[in-house]
Amino acid sequence: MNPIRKQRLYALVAILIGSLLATWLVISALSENMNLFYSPTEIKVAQLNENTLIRAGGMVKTGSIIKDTNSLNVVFTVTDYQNDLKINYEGILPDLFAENAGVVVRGNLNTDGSFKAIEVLAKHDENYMPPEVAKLMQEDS
Amino acid sequence: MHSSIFDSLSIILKRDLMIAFRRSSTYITPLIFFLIVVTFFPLALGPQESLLSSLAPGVIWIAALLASLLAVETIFSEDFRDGTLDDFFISLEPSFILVFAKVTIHWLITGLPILAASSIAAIILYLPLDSFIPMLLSLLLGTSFMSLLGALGAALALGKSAILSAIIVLPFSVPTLLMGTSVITSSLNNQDFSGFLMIMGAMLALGIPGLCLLTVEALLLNYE
Amino acid sequence: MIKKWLIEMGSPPLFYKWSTKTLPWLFISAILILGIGLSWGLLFAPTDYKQGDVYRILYIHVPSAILGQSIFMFMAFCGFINVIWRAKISGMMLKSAAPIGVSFTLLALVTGSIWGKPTWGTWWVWDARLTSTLILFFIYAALIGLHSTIEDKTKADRAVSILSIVGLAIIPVIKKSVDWWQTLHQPSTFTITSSPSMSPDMYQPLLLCLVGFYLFFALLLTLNLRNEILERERTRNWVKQLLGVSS
Amino acid sequence: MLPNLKVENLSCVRSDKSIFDDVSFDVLPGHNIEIIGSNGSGKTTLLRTLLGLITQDRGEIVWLDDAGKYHNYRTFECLYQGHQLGIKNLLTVFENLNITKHAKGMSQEDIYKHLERVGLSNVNELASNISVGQRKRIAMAKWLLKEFKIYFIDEPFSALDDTATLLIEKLIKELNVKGCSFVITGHRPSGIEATRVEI
Repeated sequence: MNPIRKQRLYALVAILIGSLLATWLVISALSENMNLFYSPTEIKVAQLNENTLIRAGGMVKTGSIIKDTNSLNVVFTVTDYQNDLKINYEGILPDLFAENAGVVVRGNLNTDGSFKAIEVLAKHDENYMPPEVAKLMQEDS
Repeated sequence: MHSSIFDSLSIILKRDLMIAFRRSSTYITPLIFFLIVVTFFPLALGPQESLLSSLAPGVIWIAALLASLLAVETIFSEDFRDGTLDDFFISLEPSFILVFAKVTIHWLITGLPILAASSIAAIILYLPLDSFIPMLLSLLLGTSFMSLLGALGAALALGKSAILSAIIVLPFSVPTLLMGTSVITSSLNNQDFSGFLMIMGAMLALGIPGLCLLTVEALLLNYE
Repeated sequence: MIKKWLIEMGSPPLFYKWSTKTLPWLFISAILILGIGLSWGLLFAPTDYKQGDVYRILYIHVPSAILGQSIFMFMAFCGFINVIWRAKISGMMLKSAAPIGVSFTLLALVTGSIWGKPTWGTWWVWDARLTSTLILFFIYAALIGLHSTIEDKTKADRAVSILSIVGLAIIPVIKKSVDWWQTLHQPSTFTITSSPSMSPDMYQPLLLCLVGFYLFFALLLTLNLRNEILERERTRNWVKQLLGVSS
Repeated sequence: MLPNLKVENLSCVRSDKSIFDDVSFDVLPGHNIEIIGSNGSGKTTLLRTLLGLITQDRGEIVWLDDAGKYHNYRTFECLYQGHQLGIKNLLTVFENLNITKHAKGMSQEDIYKHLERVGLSNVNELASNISVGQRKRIAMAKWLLKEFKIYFIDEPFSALDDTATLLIEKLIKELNVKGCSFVITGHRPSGIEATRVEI
């Protein structure tokens, strides 16, 4: 066979085998749980080390925000509607932080199972609408 | 034809390993560099055990990445200068297989020593013993990919400054860094880390043929 | 056959002549659509129920982020053609697109940062989208840096082409890996699968802005490419005739 | 007798400058081609183009296969010796010859014989410690490892003393008798019997 064609054939075969192997590996990898971002349920299931810094997230539970009047301390509960996680935080909260809003907290677990956050970030959703529309939608629901 | 491919491969491996052993700096330099960088972290951050063990995955991986890119420029530069690189393209064997031999040698003289030194690094950074195996596995896959990537960088920057080849491939090493550290961090948190290893394996599976072929293209540019 | 077609279609003088004709139209449509889209979005679109007027930055942020990625894909496509068929014009296109792509990516990063401060409470977070965009910026920088170190332009084009192909393969991996790593950024406003979750009077100007940005890119690319062609072919007769230099 | 390699109207243009233009020649078995040109006239580029390291802009390069047919790709292994001789500094003279693909299956005595043939006796010296002239002799010894149909040698006669020049001429003549051809380059015509091509 033409050596150039032969070289191309070898290259093609190598690429093909490589991509097949890669595809198989990726598919089996995706079936594993690979999140380093924990929901309250995952935190409960996983036996996490207290010192490891992790990110956790979920929705702020309605009526769970307790702000200390004298300091910047705040305690609130984050939920994924299955399990709750109590969060302690000292610092200024972002504007979008509110009940029923998504948050991401970074910090580590305390020995009592609560979470000590060193950073709180508010997540905002992809829904944009004028105030009137938002009001209407709220009345609907 | 098949036997002649293996002949060419074994000749390159034998020749280059012989040369590497006669010039011990080739495999000692990355090793020492790796250990020095790792040592700097406790010096700079303070010796608290909890802090260091939580930073260990990142520290080990950053040091490994930099160390494996340290000698990347030498993969082809000497062969290009003394004319032995010409043989890659004169012989009738597929050149990308010969490039793969060069990558293998680079891994043997940088990746393997780093792998060996990583155990020392893990001890001085208080990484728990349970995480040693995941660390070694992630470094095995990751440094191999870095050698492949480095070879392409070296081919593209052949004859240019030594640091250029490292700089142009650094942005592409991000997945390796993230996956590698995730493996160790997951094992620290008693989590399953096999998924990350599989992704690293997938990158390697695609990288071996893909990057070797692109490296051939890049090397040919230097003859124009 | 493809090679022959590419060489014929991609002949620099032909492209130059063809672009001279289309340039005014491109210019007018880009300025018009971008102007309408931006002023509609920034001045007349309604305020958001949650974020107020701050959200308006999205009319710049979203298109520039999309452009940053699209241009990279465009470059990798050019790179692929350049490596396989050695079409000269594709190398020049790649080179001309790079500075535009890096500018849009930078613009997306800066506007995102400005948007992040009031809404998230921080200028920068190590979130998946932000991190992968930052790495995209670094990859652009690597490509541009490599091009500048190789004196022979045709060689430089090919070298950058090779690297851009690697970039195309590795960007999905970066995106995916930083996704697993942590997440904060809101999901995409544009999706193929579902209707936009944005009110139509906010969505329409955004679409217009996006089209405007694409046209603006096409305009900049054409201008850049014309310069590149003139510079590289300055010794050729057709350029000398064009510029009125006697040969 | 059919030529092993036919080159027709070969041209190469790089950054708008013609490197060589309209080069044609046939390489018959046992006959030599000498490409003559001054520095920077594209001799090395021409050799690299012939071997497929660079693609030509115009013209044809066709190679004969065992069945007597011509193809536009290389059908047999050749030996190429560029300006850099392909010698590893950290290997000894002997190893430089022994650790090559073409020396496979060859006994040590054979290697010593080839080295002796080109006048090298310091076989265990590292290649970094020997002179330029002696390095050229190592390269010459490589010619003897196998009989190639065509040898492509870039400027074999530069920086050589008289005895080495005579040795090369003798080696080429011997290999010519066995049906091997040489395509060599040089600044001026050398003493070997060859068809001269000026570029």
